[in-house]
This record gives sequence, C-alpha cells and structure tokens, in this order.
Amino acid sequence: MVYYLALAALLFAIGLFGVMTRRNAIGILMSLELMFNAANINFVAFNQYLGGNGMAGQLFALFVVVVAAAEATVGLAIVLLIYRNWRGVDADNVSIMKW
Amino acid sequence: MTPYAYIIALLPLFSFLMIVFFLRWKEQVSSLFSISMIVLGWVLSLIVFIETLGRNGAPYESYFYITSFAGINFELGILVDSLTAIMLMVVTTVGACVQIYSVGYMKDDPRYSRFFAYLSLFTFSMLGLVLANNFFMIFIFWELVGLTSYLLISFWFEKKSAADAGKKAFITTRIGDLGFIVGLMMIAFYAGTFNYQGVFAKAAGGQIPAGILTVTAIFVFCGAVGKSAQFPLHVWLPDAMEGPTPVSALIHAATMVAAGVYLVARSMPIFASTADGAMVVATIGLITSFIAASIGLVQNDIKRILAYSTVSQLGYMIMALGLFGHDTALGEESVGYTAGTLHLMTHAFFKGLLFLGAGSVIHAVHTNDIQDMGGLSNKMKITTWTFIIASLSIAGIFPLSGFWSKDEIVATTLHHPVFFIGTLTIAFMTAFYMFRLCFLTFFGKPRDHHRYDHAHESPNVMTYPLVLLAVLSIFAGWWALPWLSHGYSSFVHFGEVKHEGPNYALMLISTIVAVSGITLAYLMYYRRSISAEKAAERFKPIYTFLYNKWYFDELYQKVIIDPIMKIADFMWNFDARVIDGAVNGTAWLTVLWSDIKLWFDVWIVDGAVNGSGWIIRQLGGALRYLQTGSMQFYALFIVVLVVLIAVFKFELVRIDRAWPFLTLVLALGFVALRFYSRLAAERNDGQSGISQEEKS
Amino acid sequence: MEAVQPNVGFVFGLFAAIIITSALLVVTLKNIFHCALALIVCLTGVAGIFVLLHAEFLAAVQVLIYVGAVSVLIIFSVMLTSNLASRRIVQTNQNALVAGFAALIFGAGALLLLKLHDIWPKAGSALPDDNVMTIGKLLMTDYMLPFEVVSVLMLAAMIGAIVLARGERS
Amino acid sequence: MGILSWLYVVPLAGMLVVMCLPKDNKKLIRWTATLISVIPMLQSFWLTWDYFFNYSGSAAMAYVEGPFNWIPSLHIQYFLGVDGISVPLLFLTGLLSTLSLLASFGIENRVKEYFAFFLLLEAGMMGVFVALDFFLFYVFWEVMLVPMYFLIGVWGGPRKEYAAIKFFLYTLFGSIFMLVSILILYFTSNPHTLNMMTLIQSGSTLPYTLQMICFVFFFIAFAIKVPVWPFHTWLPDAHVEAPTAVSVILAGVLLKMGTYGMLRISWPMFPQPLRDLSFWIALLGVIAIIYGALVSMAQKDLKKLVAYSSVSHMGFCMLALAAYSSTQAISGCMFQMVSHGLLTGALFLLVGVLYDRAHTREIAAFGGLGSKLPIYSSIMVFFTMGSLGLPGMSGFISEFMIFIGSFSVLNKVMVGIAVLGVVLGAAYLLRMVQRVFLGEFNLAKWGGLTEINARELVTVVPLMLLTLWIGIYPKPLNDLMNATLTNLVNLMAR
Repeated sequence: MVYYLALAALLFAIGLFGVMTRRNAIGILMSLELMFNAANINFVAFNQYLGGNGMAGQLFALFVVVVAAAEATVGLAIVLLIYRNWRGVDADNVSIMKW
Repeated sequence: MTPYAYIIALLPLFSFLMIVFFLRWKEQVSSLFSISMIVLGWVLSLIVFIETLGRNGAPYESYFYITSFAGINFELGILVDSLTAIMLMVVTTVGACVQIYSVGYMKDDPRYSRFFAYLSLFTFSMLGLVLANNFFMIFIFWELVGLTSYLLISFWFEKKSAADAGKKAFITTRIGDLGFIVGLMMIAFYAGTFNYQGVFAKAAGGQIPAGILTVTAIFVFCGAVGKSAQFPLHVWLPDAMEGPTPVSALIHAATMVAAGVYLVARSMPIFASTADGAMVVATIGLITSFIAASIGLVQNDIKRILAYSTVSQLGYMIMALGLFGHDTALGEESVGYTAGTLHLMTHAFFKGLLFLGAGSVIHAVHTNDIQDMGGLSNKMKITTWTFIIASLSIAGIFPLSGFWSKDEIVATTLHHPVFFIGTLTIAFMTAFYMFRLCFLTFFGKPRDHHRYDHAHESPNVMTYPLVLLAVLSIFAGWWALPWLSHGYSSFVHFGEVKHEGPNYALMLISTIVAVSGITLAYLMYYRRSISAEKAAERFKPIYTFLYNKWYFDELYQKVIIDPIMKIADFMWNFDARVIDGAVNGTAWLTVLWSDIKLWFDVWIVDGAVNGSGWIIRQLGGALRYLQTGSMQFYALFIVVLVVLIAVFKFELVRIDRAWPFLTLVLALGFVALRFYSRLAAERNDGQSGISQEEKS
Repeated sequence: MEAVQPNVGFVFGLFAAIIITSALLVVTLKNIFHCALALIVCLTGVAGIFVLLHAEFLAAVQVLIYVGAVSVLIIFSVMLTSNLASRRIVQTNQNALVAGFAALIFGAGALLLLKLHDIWPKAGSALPDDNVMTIGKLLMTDYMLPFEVVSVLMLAAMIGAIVLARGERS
Repeated sequence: MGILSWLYVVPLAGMLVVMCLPKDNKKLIRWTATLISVIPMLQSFWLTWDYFFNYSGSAAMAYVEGPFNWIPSLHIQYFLGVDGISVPLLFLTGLLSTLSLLASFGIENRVKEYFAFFLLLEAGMMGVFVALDFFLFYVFWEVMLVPMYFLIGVWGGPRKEYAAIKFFLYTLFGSIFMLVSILILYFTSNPHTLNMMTLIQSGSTLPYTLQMICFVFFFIAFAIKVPVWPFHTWLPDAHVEAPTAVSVILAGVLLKMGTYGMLRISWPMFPQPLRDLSFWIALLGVIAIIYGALVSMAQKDLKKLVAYSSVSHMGFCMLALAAYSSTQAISGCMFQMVSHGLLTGALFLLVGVLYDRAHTREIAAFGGLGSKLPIYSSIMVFFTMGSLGLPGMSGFISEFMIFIGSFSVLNKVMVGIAVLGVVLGAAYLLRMVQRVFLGEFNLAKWGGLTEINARELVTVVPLMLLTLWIGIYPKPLNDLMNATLTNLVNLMAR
C-alpha cells in the first residue's frame, strides 16, 4: 500500500508545483486535476487496505470526481471570462488584489 | 303626568338636537319648532302643577336609574314638590315668552337658528336642574346651565366685550362651583349619599357634626353665590348684559340666577340645621342687595340698571331664605321660606317683563343709554305701560304681585333690626332707581331727536309676551294674599299651615317707603324740581364711587387676576428657566464630562490604541509587499509554511537545537522574500497599469 | 508489495511511471496543448491504478469523465483562449525556483514520512465482487443525501458556467 | 397564539408589509398602514366587548397566555394577560392608533418610514399593556422609545432634534431606574422570577428599605412617563415639536403608561412604602394640577397650552393614585386616564388641523375663527368644555370621582386646593377659546382658511361620541373595571 501512497504523494507534489508555477490559467487547472487525482488514489487505496468491507473510500472518490468536474466547468468558464476581459489567460496579470 | 315630568325637560333637548342636526338651515321652522316644544312643555308643566296642587305640594320622587358607582349611589331621578312645580311653571312661562319675543328681536341675525338651539339647550338645563332629585344631578345641570349661559352671553362673539363677558360669567360662576364641588365632596363623605331626602334626613337627624354641617352649608352656598351673582361674585352679571336682550331676560330674570336661590331653597333643611351657616347666607344676601341697589341708583345703561336691580332682588331672596334657616334652626317661626320662594316667582315675571320691555326699547332706539332716550311713551304705548306695571310691581306698590312678596320679606326681617332697616332702605332705593329709569326713558322730552324720530312700537310678536307677563306681574302674587289661609304658604310647606295674618302696619310702612322713592324720582327726573346733576355734584365722591360700581372690577383685576397672571408668567419662566434649566444644566454637565472623557480618550486611550496601530502600520508597510495579488504566490507561501509546520510537527528537526539556524533561515527568507517581491512589484507595476487600462 | 501479485507489481510500476512522467510533462511543457495531451495520458494511468485497486467502477468513471469530458473541455478552452497554443513561451512564472524547492521538500517529506511511520497494512481486504452494484445501492440508500447535494452542485456549476461564459449580451 | 399576542404581532407584521411597499406610492402606503391598524383596533374592540360580558365579574387575568418558559436559564417567561385596567387602555390604544394614522395623511416626506415606525410604536404600546412578565414589559417599554424618537426627531418641528433627544434621554433615564428595581426584584425572589403576578404577592415580604428603594425607583421611572412635576419638562417640548399624530399618541397612550405602570406594578407590589409616601405623592399631584394650569395660562402657543394642560390633568391622576385606598379615587384615576386620552388626543388633532391650514399655532395670531369655521370651532369648543370638566362629558365624571374619592382619604385641605385646578382649567381654556375663536375675525389674514374636511372629521367624531358616552353613561366602563379595581385596592391597602 505504501507504494500507492508514495505515488499519490509524488503526484500531489507535482500538481502542487504546477499550481504554483504555471502562468497559464488552464495550466493551473490541469495541475489542480492532478492533485485531485492524487487524492483519489489515496482514497481508493485506503478503501482497499483499511476500509474493511465498506465502500466509503470509493464513494468519496466518486464524489471527488464529480466535484472536480464541476470545478473544472466553472473554472474553465472563469478562464474564458478572464480571457475575454484581459485578452489573455496569464494568471500573473490577474492581480487586481495586489497591495 | 307627574311621573313623566322628565318629559318637560326632554322636550327642549329634543328641539335643540333637531335644530342642530336637521332644521338649522330653515330658520323659521327652527324657531317655530323650538317655540312649540316649550309651549308644549308649558302645558305639561301646568298639568304637573295642578297635580301637585292637588297633592298639597307633597313631594313625588322617582328614580329611573340608580347605579352604585364605586360605593356611592349615583341617581338619575326626579323630585316633584311644590318648589319644583312652581319653578317648572316659572321657567316654561318665561322661557316661552322669551322665545316668542326672540322671533321678533333676533329677526335678522345671521345665527338665528343657532340662537334658538342655544335657548332650547339652556331651557333643558334649567328644567333638568329644577327636576333633579339629588345633589349630583343638580350639579350636572348646574354646570350645563353655566355652559349654555356662556354660549348665550357671548352669542355675538365678534364683539370683544361680549366674548369677555361670556368668559367672565363662566369663570366667575365656576369659582362659586368650586365651593359647590367641595360641598358635594363633604356631602358625599359625611352623608354617603347625594339624594336630597337622604342628605336632609342625615342633616336633620344630627348625624353630621354641627361644625361640619355649617362648613358644608357654606360651601354649597358658594355655588349659589356664583350662580345668583351674590357678593362677592356678583361682578359677572352686569357684564353679561352684552348678550342679546332676550338672553338677559331669560338668564337674569327667570332661570340661571334663580338657580342659586333655588339651590338654597332646595337645600333649606341643611341651612335650617345650622344657624351660623344660615346667618352667613342672610348677611351675604343683605350686603349684595344693598351694594347692587346703590350701584343701580346712578347707572345710565338701561340693561345694567335692570341687572343691578336683579342682583339686588336676588339678594333679597337669599336674605329671606337665610333668615328663615337661621330662625328655624333656633326654633323660631319664620315666613322667610315663603317670602324667598314667592319673591323668586314674582320677580321672575316682572323682571322678565322689564328686560323684554327694555329690549323692546333698545330695539326701537338702538342704544342702551337712558340719557339718549326720553318721551318714548308717545310712540310705544304697550311697552311703556307694561314696563310701568313691572316697575310698580318691583317697587312694591299695592296690589301688584311684587307688593305681596316684598311684604313677606319685610315680615321676615321683623325680628332682626339691622335686616329690617336694610330691607326698607333697599326698597326705597329700588323704587327710586326703577322710576328714574321709567321717567328718563318714557317721559319728558326726547333728548336725542334722531333716535326718537326713528323709534316705533315693536311688532306684535314682541308685545304680546309683554302683555302676558304684565298680567302675571299683577296677579301672580295674589296667590299669597295674607287673607288666604290655604294659599301659597301652605303649598310650599306641604300643606302645613304656616300663616301669619295680615300685618297692616307693615304693609303701610312698606307702601310709604315705596311711594316716597317713586316721588323722589318723580321730583328729580320728571318735574326736575330737584336737580339730579346738582345732587351728583354735591355728593361727587359717593357718586363716582357708585358709578364705578364700588370699584369691584378694578379691585379684582388688581388683587386676583393680575397676580394670577403674574404667577402664571412666573411659573412659566420658572418652568422654562429653573426646572428645564436644571434638566438642560444636567445635560450640559454631562456633555462637559463627556468632553473631558473625550480628551482623555483622544490623548491617552486613543494614544495607546493609535500607538499600537502605528506600530502595526510600520510592520504592515514591510509586509504588504507580500500581497502580490497573485494567488499562485499565496499558494506557494501556504505550501512553504505547511512544509515548515510539518517539519516541526513531525519533529524532523529538534527545535531546541535547531532554533538559531531556523531563526536565521526565517530572517533570511523574510529579507529575501521582501527583496524578491519588491522586484516583482516593480516588474508588475508596468503590467498592471496596462491591465487596468485594458480592463476599462 | 507482498499483497500484490508479481505481475500486478509490474503493472503498478508501469502505470506509476506513466503517471509520474506525464504529470511532469503536464507541469513543465511549454506548449499548453501538449500539456493537455499529457494530462489525458496521466489520467488514463490513474484509471489503471484504480483497476489495480479493485475499483472498476471508479476506473470507468475516471475514463468517462476525466478522459472523456474534462479533457475535452480543457482542450476546447485551450483552443478558444490560446492564440498562444502554438507559440513557445516560458510557461512557468517567477515562483518556479522557490516553488520547485517547496514541492520537492513536500514530496520528499511525504515520502520520508511514509518511510518513517510504517504503519500501513500490507494486505488489502476483500471487497465485494460486485462492487459496482454495491456502490449503486449505497448511493441510493446511505449516501442519498450527499448524492442529491452533489447533483445540485453539478446543476449549479452548470448554470454558473453558462452564465459566466455567456457574457454580457449587448 | 391567543388574541393578546395578535394584538402586537399584527402591527409588527404590518410594519414589515409597509416596509416592502414601493417607496413612491404614498397613497398605497398610507392606506395599507391605516387598514392594517384597523385589525388591532377591531381586536381591541372585540376584546373590550368580550371582556365586559364574560370576564369583568372577576379580578382574575383574562385571555392568559402562558406562562411559557421562554428563556429558562434566566427564568424569563412569555406571559400575557389582561384585566380591567388594561382593557380600557388597549381599547384606547387601538382606537387612537388608527385615528392618528388617519390624521397622518398629511405627512409627505419619508412616508414609508413614518408609517412603519408608527406601526412599530403601536406594537410596543399594545405589548406594554398585555405583558405580565417583567422582561417582556421592559422590552416593550423600550421598543416604544425608538420609533418615538425617530417620529419626533425626523418629522417634527423646528427644534425636533432637541425635543427628540430630550424625550429619549429622559425616558431612558427613568428606564434605568426601572431596570435596577426589576433586577433587585429578580435577585431577591426565590426562586428567581420575573413574573409580575408572583412578585406582587411576594414584593411586600422584602425588607422595608429594599421595598422603599424599589418603590422610589419605579416611581421615578413611571413619573417621568406620566409626567409628574418636576419631571415634566420633556413633555411640552416633545408635544410641540412632534407631528400631530405623534402628539396624539403621546398624550393619549404614552402618558397613561406611567400611571398604568404604577397601578399595575409598583402600587400593589409595595403597599408599605406607598402608605408612607402617599402624602408626598398627593402633594406632587396637587402641585402638578395647579402648576400645570398656571403655566398653561401663560402659554402663547396653542399646542404648548394643551401640553401643559396634560400636566395638570395627569396631576389629577396622581392625586387619585395617592388616595390608593379609595375605590372611587382609583376608578376616577382610570376614568381620567381614558378621558384624558380622548379629550387631549382630540385637542391635539384639532390643533393639528388648524396648524395644517394656518401654519402657525400662536394664539395671538388668531381671533374670531368662530364665524369663519363654525363646525371646526364648535368641535373645538366641545372638547375644550370636556377638558375643563363640564358635566355630560368624560372629564367631569373622572374629576368628580377623584375629588370624592380623595377627599375621603387624603388631607382635606389639599384636595380643596386641588379643586382650584378646575377653575384655573376653565380660565386658561376659555382664554384660549376666546382669543382664537371669538372676537373679531381678521379676514385679510385668514380669509383663506378652509373648514375641517371629512377625513379630519372622521378622526375626531369617534372621540366626541366616546366622550359623551362616558360622560352620560359611565356605568359600563365602571362595571368593566370594578372587580379589578376592588381587588387592586385591597392589594394596595393591605
């Protein structure tokens, strides 16, 4: 099981790196998907090894997938909007909340 | 009919309501309706009167509504005995005459209907007052009479003097009512009931301490003093002449002022139980009578002379009643009750006649000043003769009704020398000023030709009532002829024969007095063999003193009204300055205290607060560059911190050993971050400017 | 690795390698379109992992939703937004250095933790064979409410996306 | 939920409804608010009717709701009920609220807020009269302050801010005293309770000093509301600055809360201090009577005159309250409360009518209006006569009963002096009538004045009828209260 967890951790770290570094908003979203997947792997693994006969982990993973889908939908819509307003999707430029 | 006597009172009320709500716009209908109601009332009164005669004046009492109101019985009922029956007759007779007369007198007044409405309301109040069977009810109607008199006196309210007079009448009588209220409170407290019979039984039964009874009697008498214009509250009545003349006739002859006398007569059992109280009453009566008669001697306003004569005659009645109470309390026989009530009745007729006659004169010449009249007898036959009949009657000339009633009064005072002399003096003065009035008005040469030429006899609608009242002025007193053993006297004493045979000496004396008064007036004002002007010149101080009515008005103005207004102003200033000042001062102190606290707050407390704020600001100045506005940077920051926390959490590094190193890393990291973000800031500034532009 | 069959171990290694590699590509490639393609590969790999973990239904869902729907969505938006799709510019920002370091420590720390606290069981439990049916039943019984909520969330997201993306009608 | 809850819930709901209406549709707002206030009015009518026929025979609380535990940790209960002293006042509140709303149609700015505040005020007033738990009572008591403050402060006359703040601070000052005594009562009761009925029974078992403190504190709180001399100076300012309808409510209902509070709370709760202080209370009453009348006489402003006459009239109430052991006096006090509500309310309405037309209230500016405005003048004179205690109208009954009652138990000389107030009342009112309505009419200046209109008539005619009814046939009102008052007198004189 520890391998699965390690895999998830690596995947999560990569996603994290992506989130922090990508300039493109879509890139950020994609990195987020990676992190979701890492979490899902963990859920499913926990379900397999620790969940007894229950299916709670898998169900949670299922919900995560759905939520992720929703998040992607809205996120992408926002990206489109940003694109329309700023003529670009560079997240660095969207910093109107700066000091 | 007697059990339904209340209908007599309700008829005028009905007429009042009808006029106010329905008939107001139809003037003739209003007056006709009002008159028919009071005539109907007169017919009913007559029936009641005859029935009461049949009962020998025995009281009939019925309550149609009793409620025990918080411990005291409040009744609404009627009491019909001889006094009530007589008063009913008087009020309806004079009321009917006045109303008929008003049709002519008020013909062109813009508020014609309203006048009749007020008259009806007034009649209602007066009849209610007469019919009441307890002190509470009489007080209610008492006040209503006050109100309606106010309305009637200030009927021509555009005239300031009329409005003033109305107010004066109301307030002055109210001062008397004040005493009445206190009297009522004492009655309620000591007798526990308001019902006449109940109170009288208690009073006669000695269940009320004598001192209390005296005080109660005096307080109740206060009400009468106000309403009947007795000294010292007599000042309102002459002023009240500002009202239309029919009003004067109604109010000042037959009804309102009679109410006071009626009250005293009605509560006679109380006065008859307290000699002192009754003596106060009699004394007040005498003083009033004397003062008023003396003022009447020199006045020039025809209505004012009559007004003072009224006050004087009322004083007579009060005096007679008071003496009766006094004598009865001491266990002596007296005819005072007979005299007072009889004079009340006869006076109502001849004084009503006098006022209406005066109204007729005023109607003709449009002035009140007798100096501007003269010789009117040629033009106004009926008015003149009826007026003279009334004057003879009031002067007490045999065999007119005034003679008999005045004779009884004189008889009452026989055992009281002061009163006896006073009475005769007043009788003399009365005869004098009445005939001064007659001679100046109707005889001699016209002094104002313009007015004289204009004068004419009044229309029939005004003269017929005069004739009717003249007849009554002659004959009404015959009921009390001393030769009748079952006449007036036994009637008012409920059949008990209280009768003294004719006292011829007394009759002679009073006739001589009256005739001498008339003769003097004849000499001074008709023959002019004695010059009135010279007399006035000779007794100048007395003349002025009398002419100015003993300076009562001025005295009251100075002693009572001005101080009260001053006190009122003072109180108002006190209220605004002192009390409110205290309040505002408290507020001011509070504000001052707040200011001090504000200063403290600003410099000390806020100083501390602002100081810490300042420190935070400085820190913030450094840290704000962390706010790059880029979420990714925030995410990075979070992750770094999470990692650091995790490092400590899982004790990957021993804090106790590594803290210098960690501090160094943190400090360096902070500096680096700042430097780095400064760079980022500079780089972004250009871009964000563009993005702002693009956004807009 | 004992609980996993030898061939399973190999399969797992394969999938893990695919996932890690493609994930790295996702975050490093300069062309965003290529990134998207790499993401698809990565997600498919995850689906494989799910199969290994006896989550067949989830694997199917993964393929359908992620690989099928989300990826398509992403590609679409890349096409819609990126005139830069073909251009090659630096796709990482100035945080890269620090972020890389932090992510490295994070990953390394996680691995270290896994290593240090070896509390994880080696053998999996026996899941029901018909776990698709079980999931279905659970969804309609015990997890009724979350299911409903998530449906509403989807709906809301959908509407929100439409509203946002529609823009202002002028 | 029983009828008592509805009494205040309906105006509250009405307030919300009014707040939801469009701001610009003034007509809609006015009519909605007025019609909503008709509901509690009818409820209060029905309540009076039903109470009279079914409950007036006993002194027990009727239509009781609760006590339900509301906030159990503080022993706060939801407890409503009415008896013979609250029912007439509820009636008055219901009636006057509707009439004042009707009289407020002239308000033109911020109509929505005005009517919303007014309904809130009505809810507060209703609440005070039905609450039997101190907490509830206090809450309603304070709830009234807020709308009142704004009604005076926003829609008032030239010195409105001053008047509003003065009113607010004054009353708040009193409320604090009340709060302190409530807390004393709460913490000394065992078990802790805020139930008035229980506390009335147990209040007299406290140590004497504590009773005295509570009594005086309550007295201050209520005396400010009445207002008793020398706490009265907020009243003229508030009255003069407030818009007409608010003056009506102020005089008609708010002042009664002070006397109601005394009668409901402090009097029966602390009979011993009451006995010891009754002379001083009577003295304050007499001072208020004479002083109020004299100060009225010096007034130049019509509204201020009426305001100070309130001080004088409420002085009669205090005199009656001092004569706590006489049923007549206490009934007289209740009669005076109702009657003063009707008469002074009407007088304020009428002054408002004149002010709307002439834009001045200075007595000296008028004269001879009787010939130009006969109907208006007749009505005004009618109420003036009622106010100076003419028989046949309610004022007479109340004053007479107060005199008779207090004469039997209080210092007789003092009561005699109080009777002077009747004459002074006649003096200042007739002076006013004379200078405004009688005398010569200034055609050039006031030729444009118009007669009272139908809406305004509707607002005063009910008051006229009630005044006459109580004056001519007071038995029903007396029967309504009699059992309660007898019981109260027994409690107070224990």
